[in-house]
Amino acid sequence: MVTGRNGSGKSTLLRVLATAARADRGTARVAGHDIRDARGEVRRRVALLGHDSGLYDGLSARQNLDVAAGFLGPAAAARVGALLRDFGLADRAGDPVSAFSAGMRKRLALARTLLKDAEVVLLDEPYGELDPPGFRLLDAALDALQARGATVLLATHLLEHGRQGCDSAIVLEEGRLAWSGPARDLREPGAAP
Amino acid sequence: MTPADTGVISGGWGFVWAAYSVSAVILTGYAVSVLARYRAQRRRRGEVKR
Amino acid sequence: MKESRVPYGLLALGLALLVWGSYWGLFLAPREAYMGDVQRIMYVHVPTAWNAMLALTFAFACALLSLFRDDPVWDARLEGALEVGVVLSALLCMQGAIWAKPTWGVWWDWDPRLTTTAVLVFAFGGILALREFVDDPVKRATWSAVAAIIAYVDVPIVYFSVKWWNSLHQTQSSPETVSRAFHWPLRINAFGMLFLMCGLISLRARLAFLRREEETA
Amino acid sequence: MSHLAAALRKDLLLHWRARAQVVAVFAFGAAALLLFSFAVGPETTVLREQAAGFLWLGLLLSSTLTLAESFHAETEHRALEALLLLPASARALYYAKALANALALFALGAALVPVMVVLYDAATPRIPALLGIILLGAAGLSAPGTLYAAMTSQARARQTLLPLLLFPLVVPVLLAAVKATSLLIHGDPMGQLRAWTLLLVCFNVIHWSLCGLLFDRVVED
Repeated sequence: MVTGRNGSGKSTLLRVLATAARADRGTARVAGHDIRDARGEVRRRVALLGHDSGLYDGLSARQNLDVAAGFLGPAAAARVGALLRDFGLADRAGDPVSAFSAGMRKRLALARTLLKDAEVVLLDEPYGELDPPGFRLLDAALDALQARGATVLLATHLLEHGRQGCDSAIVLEEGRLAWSGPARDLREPGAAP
Repeated sequence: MTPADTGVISGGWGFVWAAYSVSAVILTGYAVSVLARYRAQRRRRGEVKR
Repeated sequence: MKESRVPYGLLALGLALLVWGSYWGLFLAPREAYMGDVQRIMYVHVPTAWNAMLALTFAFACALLSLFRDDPVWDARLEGALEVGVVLSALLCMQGAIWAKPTWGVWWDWDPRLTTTAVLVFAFGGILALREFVDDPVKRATWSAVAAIIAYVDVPIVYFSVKWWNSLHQTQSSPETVSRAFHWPLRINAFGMLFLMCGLISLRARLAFLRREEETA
Repeated sequence: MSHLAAALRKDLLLHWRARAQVVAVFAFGAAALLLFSFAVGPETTVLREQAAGFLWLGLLLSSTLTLAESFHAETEHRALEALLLLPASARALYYAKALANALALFALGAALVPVMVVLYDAATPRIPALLGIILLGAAGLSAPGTLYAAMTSQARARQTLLPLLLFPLVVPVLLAAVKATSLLIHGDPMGQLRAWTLLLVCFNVIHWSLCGLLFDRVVED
C-alpha cells in the first residue's frame, strides 16, 4: 500500500512503475523486468488504474471493454460479460460512457483494469467516487486478486481499507520515502511516527 | 538569364538600396536580439546561482 | 563556467566580411550588361539563399541527433538552427520580392525557389510556434524534432509541385547564374553570412540550453 | 497485425458513434464553398473556373476539424495511453487512426462534390477518376494530419497549432489535387492528369511511411 498527502507523488510512482510516465533518473524492476529497457514485458504483466479513466466517452460500456479485449486476445474477450455483471454494469452495457455517473465510470474503469490477467495490479485511489455497494465490489475483486496470487499496489488515503487487506505499506512525503513497514503499524500521516 | 523584354533596367538603385538595407536591418536586428536575450538569460542564471 | 568567445568572434568576422563583400558588390563590381544595377542585389540574395538552406539542413541534422542521441544539447541547437533558418528564409523572400519588382514588374513572380522558401518560412515557423505552446521540455524536444524531420523531408516535394504548378513561368529566372567576373563579392558575402549564421546559431543554442536548465532545475 | 484490426474497429466505431459531428463538419465545408462564391461574385464562368480550388480549400479547412476531433477522444481521459499500456503497438494505433481519418475525409470530400456541382456548375463525367483523386488527397491530408493531431491535442492553443503545422506541409497535396480535379472538370488536352496523380501517390508513400515511423515517439514519453 502507498499512502501520503496529496501531491506526495503516489500517482507519479504508480505511473512510472506502469511505464505510463518516464523516470528522469534511476530505474526499477516490475514483475522481474526493467521499466526502461523491457517496457513491453512490463506492460504485458502490469495493469494500471490511474486517475484518468482511460475510457472512450463516445463508446458504450461493452464497446470500451471489447476494444481493450481486442488487443488482449480471446481470453480477455470471453471475460467481458462476466466483468460487466460483477461490477453491476450489465443493464447499462449499451449506454455511452458519457451518460455514466462518476461512480459508474470508476466501476467500468476497474472492470477494464481487471480485464487483463496481470501479475501486478496498480490501483490509484480506487475507492474514490465509489458508493458503498461499490466498496464491496472492489473488496471482493481485491480478494479474488490475492487468491490468484497477483501483487496489488494500492495508493489510497483510506487507511482502514489498507490496514486490513495489505501486508506492507509505505508513506511518501514530497516524493520521498518517509516510512515503510507492516501495514498494521500504519498511523495517520500527521501522527507522530 | 537576361530577360530580353526588360532591356537595361533604369532606376535600379532604389531597389538595390532597399534590398541591402532590409538585409542589414534584419541581420543586425536579429543578432542584437539574440545577444540581448542571451545576456539577459545569463544574468538571470547568474543571480540564480549566486 | 568560462564561456568560449568563439561565437562572438564569428559574428564580428561575419559582419566584417559582409560589409566588405557588399561594398565591393555595390561600388567596385562592374554593372551587369542587361540587368544594370539591379543585379547587385544578387551579392546579398544568393548568399542568403545558400545559408538559409544550410541552416535548415543543420536543423534537420540536429533533429535526427536529438531523437536518436537523446542529448538535450541537440535540442538546443535545433531551436537555434530553426530560428536562424526561419529568419534567413523570411529575409530571402523579402529580397526576392525586391528583386522581382524591377525585373518582372510584380512583387511576387511565383518563382519555384522563392515560393518554396515562403512555404518553408511557415512550415518551420510553425515548429517554433509548437515549441512555444508545449511546456514539457522532453515532449517539446521530441515533437519539434519529429516535426522538423517531416518538414525537411517535405521540401523537395513542395519544390517540384510548385515547379510543375507554375510551369508557365518558363524563363528560369534563377538568380544563381552569375558570370565569373562577379564571383568575388558573392563568395565574400557567402562566407561572411556563413560565419554570422554559425555564431548566431551557437549563441541562440546556448540561450535555449540555459532556458531549459532553468526549467528543469 | 491483429492490433491493426482491433485499432481500426475502434476508430471506425468512434467515427460511427460521432456521426453527428461528421454531419456538422460537412455543413462547415458546404458553408465554406458558399462563402467562396460570395467572395468571387455570381458570374458562373468565373466560379466554374475556380471550382476545383474551392472544393479542395473547403475540404482542407474542414479537415482540421475532423483530425482534431479524432484525437480529442483519445487524450480526453488518456484512453490512448490506456491502450498503449495493454500493450498495443503505437504503429498499429497510428495506421488505424490515419486510415479511419482518411476514409472520413474521403467521405467528406465526396459529399462536397454535389455541392460544388450545384454552386459552381462544375461537373465531370469521369466520376471514378474524381473519387480516386479525392481519396489520394484525403489520404495525403490524413497521414501527417493524424500525427500532428496527436501532438497538438496535448499542447496549448491546439486549434491554431494544427492548421499552422499542417497547411504548409500539405501544399503539394493542395496543388496536385486542385490541378487534377480541374483537369477532370475542364478537360485534359495534354494528358497531365497522370503526372499530378503520380505526385499525390508519391506524397502519400513518403508521408504514410515516415509518419508511421515517427508516431510512437510522439505518443510515448
